[in-house]
Amino acid sequence: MLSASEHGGLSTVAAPAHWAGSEPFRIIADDGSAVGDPDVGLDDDALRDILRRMIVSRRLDRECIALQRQGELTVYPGFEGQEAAQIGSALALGPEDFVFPTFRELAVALVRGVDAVQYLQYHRGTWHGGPYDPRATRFGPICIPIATQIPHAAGYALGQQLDGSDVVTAAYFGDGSTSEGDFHEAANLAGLWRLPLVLFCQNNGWAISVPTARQTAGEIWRRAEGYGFGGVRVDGNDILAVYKVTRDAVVRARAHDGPTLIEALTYRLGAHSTADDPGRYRSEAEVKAARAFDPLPRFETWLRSQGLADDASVAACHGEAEAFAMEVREGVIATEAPPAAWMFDWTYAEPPGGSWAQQRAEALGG
Amino acid sequence: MLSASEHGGLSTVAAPAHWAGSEPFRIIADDGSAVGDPDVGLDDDALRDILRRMIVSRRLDRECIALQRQGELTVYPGFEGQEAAQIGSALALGPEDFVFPTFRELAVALVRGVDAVQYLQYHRGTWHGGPYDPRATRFGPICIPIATQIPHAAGYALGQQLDGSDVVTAAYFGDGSTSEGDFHEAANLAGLWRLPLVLFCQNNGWAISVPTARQTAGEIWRRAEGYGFGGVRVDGNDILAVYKVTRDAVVRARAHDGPTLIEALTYRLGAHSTADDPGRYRSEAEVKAARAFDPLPRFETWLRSQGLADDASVAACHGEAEAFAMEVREGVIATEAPPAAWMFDWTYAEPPGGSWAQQRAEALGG
Amino acid sequence: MGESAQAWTLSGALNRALNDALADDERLVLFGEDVGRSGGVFRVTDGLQEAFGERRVFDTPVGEAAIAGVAVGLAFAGRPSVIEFQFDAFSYPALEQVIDHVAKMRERTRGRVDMPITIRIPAFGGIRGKEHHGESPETHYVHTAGLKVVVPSSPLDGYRLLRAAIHDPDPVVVLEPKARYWAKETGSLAADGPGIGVGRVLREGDACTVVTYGAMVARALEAADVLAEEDLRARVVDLRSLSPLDDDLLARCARETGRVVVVHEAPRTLGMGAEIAARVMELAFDHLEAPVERVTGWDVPYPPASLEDRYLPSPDRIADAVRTTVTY
Amino acid sequence: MGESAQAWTLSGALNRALNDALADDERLVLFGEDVGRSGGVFRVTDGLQEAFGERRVFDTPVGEAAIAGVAVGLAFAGRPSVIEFQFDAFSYPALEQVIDHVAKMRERTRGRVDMPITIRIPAFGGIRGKEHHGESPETHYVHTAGLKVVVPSSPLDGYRLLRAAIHDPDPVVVLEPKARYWAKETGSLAADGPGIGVGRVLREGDACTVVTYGAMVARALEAADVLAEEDLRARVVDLRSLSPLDDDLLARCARETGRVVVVHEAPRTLGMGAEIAARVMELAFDHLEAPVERVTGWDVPYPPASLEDRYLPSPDRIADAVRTTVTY
Ligand SMILES: Cc1ncc(C[n+]2csc(CCOP(=O)(O)OP(=O)(O)O)c2C)c(N)n1
Ligand SMILES: Cc1ncc(C[n+]2csc(CCOP(=O)(O)OP(=O)(O)O)c2C)c(N)n1
Ligand SMILES: [Mg+2]
Ligand SMILES: [Mg+2]
Repeated sequence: MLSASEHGGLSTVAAPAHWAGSEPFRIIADDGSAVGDPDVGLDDDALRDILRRMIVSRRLDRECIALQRQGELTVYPGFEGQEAAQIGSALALGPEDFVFPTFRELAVALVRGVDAVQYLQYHRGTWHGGPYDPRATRFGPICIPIATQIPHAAGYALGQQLDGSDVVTAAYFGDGSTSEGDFHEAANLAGLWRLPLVLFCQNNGWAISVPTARQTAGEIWRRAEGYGFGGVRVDGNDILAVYKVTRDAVVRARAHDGPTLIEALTYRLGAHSTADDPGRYRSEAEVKAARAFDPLPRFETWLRSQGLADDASVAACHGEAEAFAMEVREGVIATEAPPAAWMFDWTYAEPPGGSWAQQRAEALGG
Repeated sequence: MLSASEHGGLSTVAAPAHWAGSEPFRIIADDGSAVGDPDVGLDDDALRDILRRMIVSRRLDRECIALQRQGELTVYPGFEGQEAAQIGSALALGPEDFVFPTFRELAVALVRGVDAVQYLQYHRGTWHGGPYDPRATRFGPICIPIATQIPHAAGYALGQQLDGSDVVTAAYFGDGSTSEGDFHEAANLAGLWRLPLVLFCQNNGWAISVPTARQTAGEIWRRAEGYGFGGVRVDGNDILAVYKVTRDAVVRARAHDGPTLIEALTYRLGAHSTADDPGRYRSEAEVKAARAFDPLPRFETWLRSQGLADDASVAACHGEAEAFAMEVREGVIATEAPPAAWMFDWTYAEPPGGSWAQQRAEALGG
Repeated sequence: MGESAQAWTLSGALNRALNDALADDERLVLFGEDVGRSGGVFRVTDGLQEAFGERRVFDTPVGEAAIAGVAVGLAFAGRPSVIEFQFDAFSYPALEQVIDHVAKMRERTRGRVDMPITIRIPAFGGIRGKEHHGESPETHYVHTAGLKVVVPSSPLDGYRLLRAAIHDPDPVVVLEPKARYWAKETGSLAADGPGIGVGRVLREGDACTVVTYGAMVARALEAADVLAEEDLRARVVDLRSLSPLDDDLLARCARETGRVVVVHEAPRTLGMGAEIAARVMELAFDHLEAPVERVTGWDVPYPPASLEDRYLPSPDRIADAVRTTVTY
Repeated sequence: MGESAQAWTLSGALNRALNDALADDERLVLFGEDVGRSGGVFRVTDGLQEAFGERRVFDTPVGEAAIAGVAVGLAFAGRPSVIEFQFDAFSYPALEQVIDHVAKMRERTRGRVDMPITIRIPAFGGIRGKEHHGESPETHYVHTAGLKVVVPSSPLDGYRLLRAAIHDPDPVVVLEPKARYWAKETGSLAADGPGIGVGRVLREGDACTVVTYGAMVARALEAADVLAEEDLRARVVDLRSLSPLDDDLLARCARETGRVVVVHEAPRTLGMGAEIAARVMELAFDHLEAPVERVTGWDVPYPPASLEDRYLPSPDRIADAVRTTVTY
């Protein structure tokens, strides 16, 4: 395991275990000082906006956990600690680009303009993984079966290639997901067909209770070479670095130069989901140590050092976050169960008659 | 594509396309001259025996095709051209080591001491993939669903590890098999658990009609690094080289130093199976060119150059091959359909009564 | 198509259906293992890559989950597709993608994203195949809501059903009876006629209804011939569509003949015969003179080639079941 | 076990069954996703890694096909195993391994290689779960010859069935009703008693037999309570074993009550109700006074949490079906 100083930052605590090995690409160190070129093509407004998004996302994530505790949501999987990885990568995509997410990408969804209340219908249990319009938001349905969305992303990217479009597709997935066959089959296709695809892995150190060290003995970004394309490891808590490597990958994909596998090293600060008790499998000390690598203070410190944030601007972000969280809360609470007919209304575009129609009548009559 | 001379041999024709890229490990060049150290720990008798095995295997393979043409076997998948890869690797295993094969490893089966007539019951359609005793021969059942045997091999290797045994497990599979999810999941486990496992890929250039270039953009041996263990590329038509890299891998595995992925570059000279017409998808010229890299003449030439073979000894091998082929032919033809009761006799160790027992009675009464 | 009648094999008719569908809808793509350059193990995709190019008709690596998953992604991109799993059992690696996504994506997205995916699977036994090449996988698909499942039994109907499957906005699994690929039928190919969800009576009779599909249709007809000599007139129904089932036809036949025999290759337990027996009872209980008989494969793994004939329903077994039923 | 009676949850009883099996057979291993360190999403494997060490009880990476495949390899190496798929739908990625190998390896090797593999799957709905967390996967397993399938409905029987599954030399799929994990039952755990293939009558009655399993057993008993107030005495059968089915019990109950209602969560088409209807007809046609009624999940994807109650059979629906049946 790298010590904090080897790791390029100045934290006095050790970096998470799964960050060991190859040095990730990094622009802003843990203490908020620049160790690379922070000019990644974002102007001052854009940089300020990033902090705002990080703060707003985190606040909403915490609100969702509160909503779940209050019985307003069913199980909710938080993303605290992964804001830089999610927002940095999502900002690197163009408006026409298409995202295939897992179930933990609410911060990505917000960047894509997905309505948070609609998104949360899923966690409220009022609809399945696709309550928003995936085509309009260019953000695919929330996907639960691990890694199965990656072949979908490959297929969508293939569709773009066949259409001669320059739309880029991004698949999000976690460290655990890379162990599934579907990751492999899709990654192989990506290389073979040189698909305009960004494979974005958030290595947050955990697949529920299983640490990355018990998930694979390899480094995830290195898998790419075996498929004949490039991989890159990035400090996933350094939002500028994430933005930069993702944008490079998007540019490559858009230029028909093939896919990229990005391994973003981050850390899941919260539980796997509200149903999970991480106390069973990881220590408080580990989480506390990981807090030292929190992407939010890091970016805020740097932004302040550039004169792009001050107490007032940060307070404004928090104010907006608070208001947004309350607005979403109200919207969520106001969301009611759909009519029972919806169980049947979307199953088929051309619904059967006979026994099926009779079941529908039986179900709705009762 | 490498030209023949770049490729290290003296053939005047181009090597198969899928041999391009990284230089494989090689001991004997295409023309039979040594380009590496031929002392791989085999004494003269063993070296002579190798040629005998190659000749006998090839002769049997051709006999099987003839038997199929005559209606004595159902579909048969030949292995002509892959004798060095199969025999070289199989000879590197110890008697207690365990092989999980595909459906094309008859030459490996012969090395393991599997009775050829029993093996061919499968292709005669008189039993499923396990007509011989896999535990006694330490050669698993013939496996048809692509790549599914690789997790079995991982599980067997795990069993050895748990038992503290020093038995090594070998999984055989083809280039096409490496695209399946099962390959990936098993390879990842092999690395993670440092299993005593040899992953032996015969890259014969084809998965039925699909050439390796349309199977993956990567080099197969390179996949290993992504799983955290070593891979090696070997000239699969150079039997000494195959023996050497496999033996090294076996030694590593036995010493608890983890798995190895071996990519053996070879060429499927025949059809995918007797049901396949390769004329639809590859040219005669390509096959003719590949013949120049035939592993048999290569090894024979070298063996003669060492004074270990001459016309008489080679003729003796062919004589033995002929006799063996005839013996197997007779055995195959004498193999009859099993009793219908066998459909039911092995389904369950503790068979159900009720409807199931009644079905059995109905089936056998009829 | 308007072509004059000619002799078609099922393989040829399906090939023509794919050809015509590719010609009709330029966004349609077709892919799978060995479907491109080589034209498929059963020649069903023969010549299509040549005719429509490698961008419309292409080979994939070996990986069925990805084949299905890519079809889902293409549907998001507005492209209908025809995919092939090379043999019955080789559709199993894709079951997660098919059950979790192909079948459910439309529901998940409240109808915003259709899944116009046709899944072709050379299926069933009777060709003296190896293990995993003789399976009857229909139960897995028919039990999965969101999918439709059809099984052609003849060349002309094969053309019709495959065109209908491709045209359908819902995902349709087409199980092609391998044993009938080379059987011939003379006529003109036409896409119109009975669609998905509609069965057909192939032979009239009033003593009993034999309900079946795929390669067993020919055997049921053979059995009916034999029974006719005994003055036992069995009606033969070709289901064509396993999901949705033609409930009206089942109800009518059960009521009219009072006796039903179901024939399929799949193992008995939870094979189609179970569902048909249950429905027939629900639809026509008062008309039933005898329990629905099931003539099926046994509840064992599909046997090696040399025992195939002891496993598959034979015309004899079918005829016996009819005799049992009518004398009940 | 001989311990004095106490209150057990299903989760706790299953945990104890695993503990006792691991203690009894030192070659037995247990593995899957999150079963080790964390003790499982439903705590069923809680404390086992601590008790038996990381070599006997271990976490795997996320990859269900490999989990099943490794169990097959371990069986070759002479090691029985208990594997877990975390939720119903997450067993689908392993279907190829389970259907092609777990179920067929013994037949393939002519009985030389047993597959003593226990596949535990937290299954069925009713916990307001997300998509893919409420599926009833039994049809896929019951249709697959070579497997056995059991479903406990209560803690004490859960202990018994899981011990029997582990003890059985054949592969057994244990579908654990998630909705009943925390339901309590007081008694002593014992491995002896009715085994695999044997159902049980939980409540006597002569007006009708309600056949069910898993979490629906409690609902059927509730319905029977309501019906009793109307002087309608419904017999309730807990199948326990879906494969093999207890044909004798089905036959006896159908003959004695003349009326049968089957209840399950799975979609109707080709759910267990189909097979039970077909068998009941085969076994007791002359005794049936009414068609077998099926009270089931609908033929649609499992709905979101807020519609779950409109999907799952309720005591009301069950009672209604009984009334329909007895007044047929
Ligand atoms: C096919 C499948 N198997 C198992 C699960 C249960 N499961 C849910 S999340 C998860 C771990 C995922 O880990 P990772 O990919 O690292 O994503 P993270 O949760 O860390 O975001 C598992 C195993 C699932 N959803 N799908
Ligand atoms: C799961 C599965 N999908 C498809 C097939 C059909 N199939 C049989 S052999 C083969 C190609 C295998 O190629 P490779 O792994 O290179 O082995 P080779 O045939 O060259 O020995 C395919 C696709 C299969 N047997 N199993
Ligand atoms: Mg993770
Ligand atoms: Mg090959």
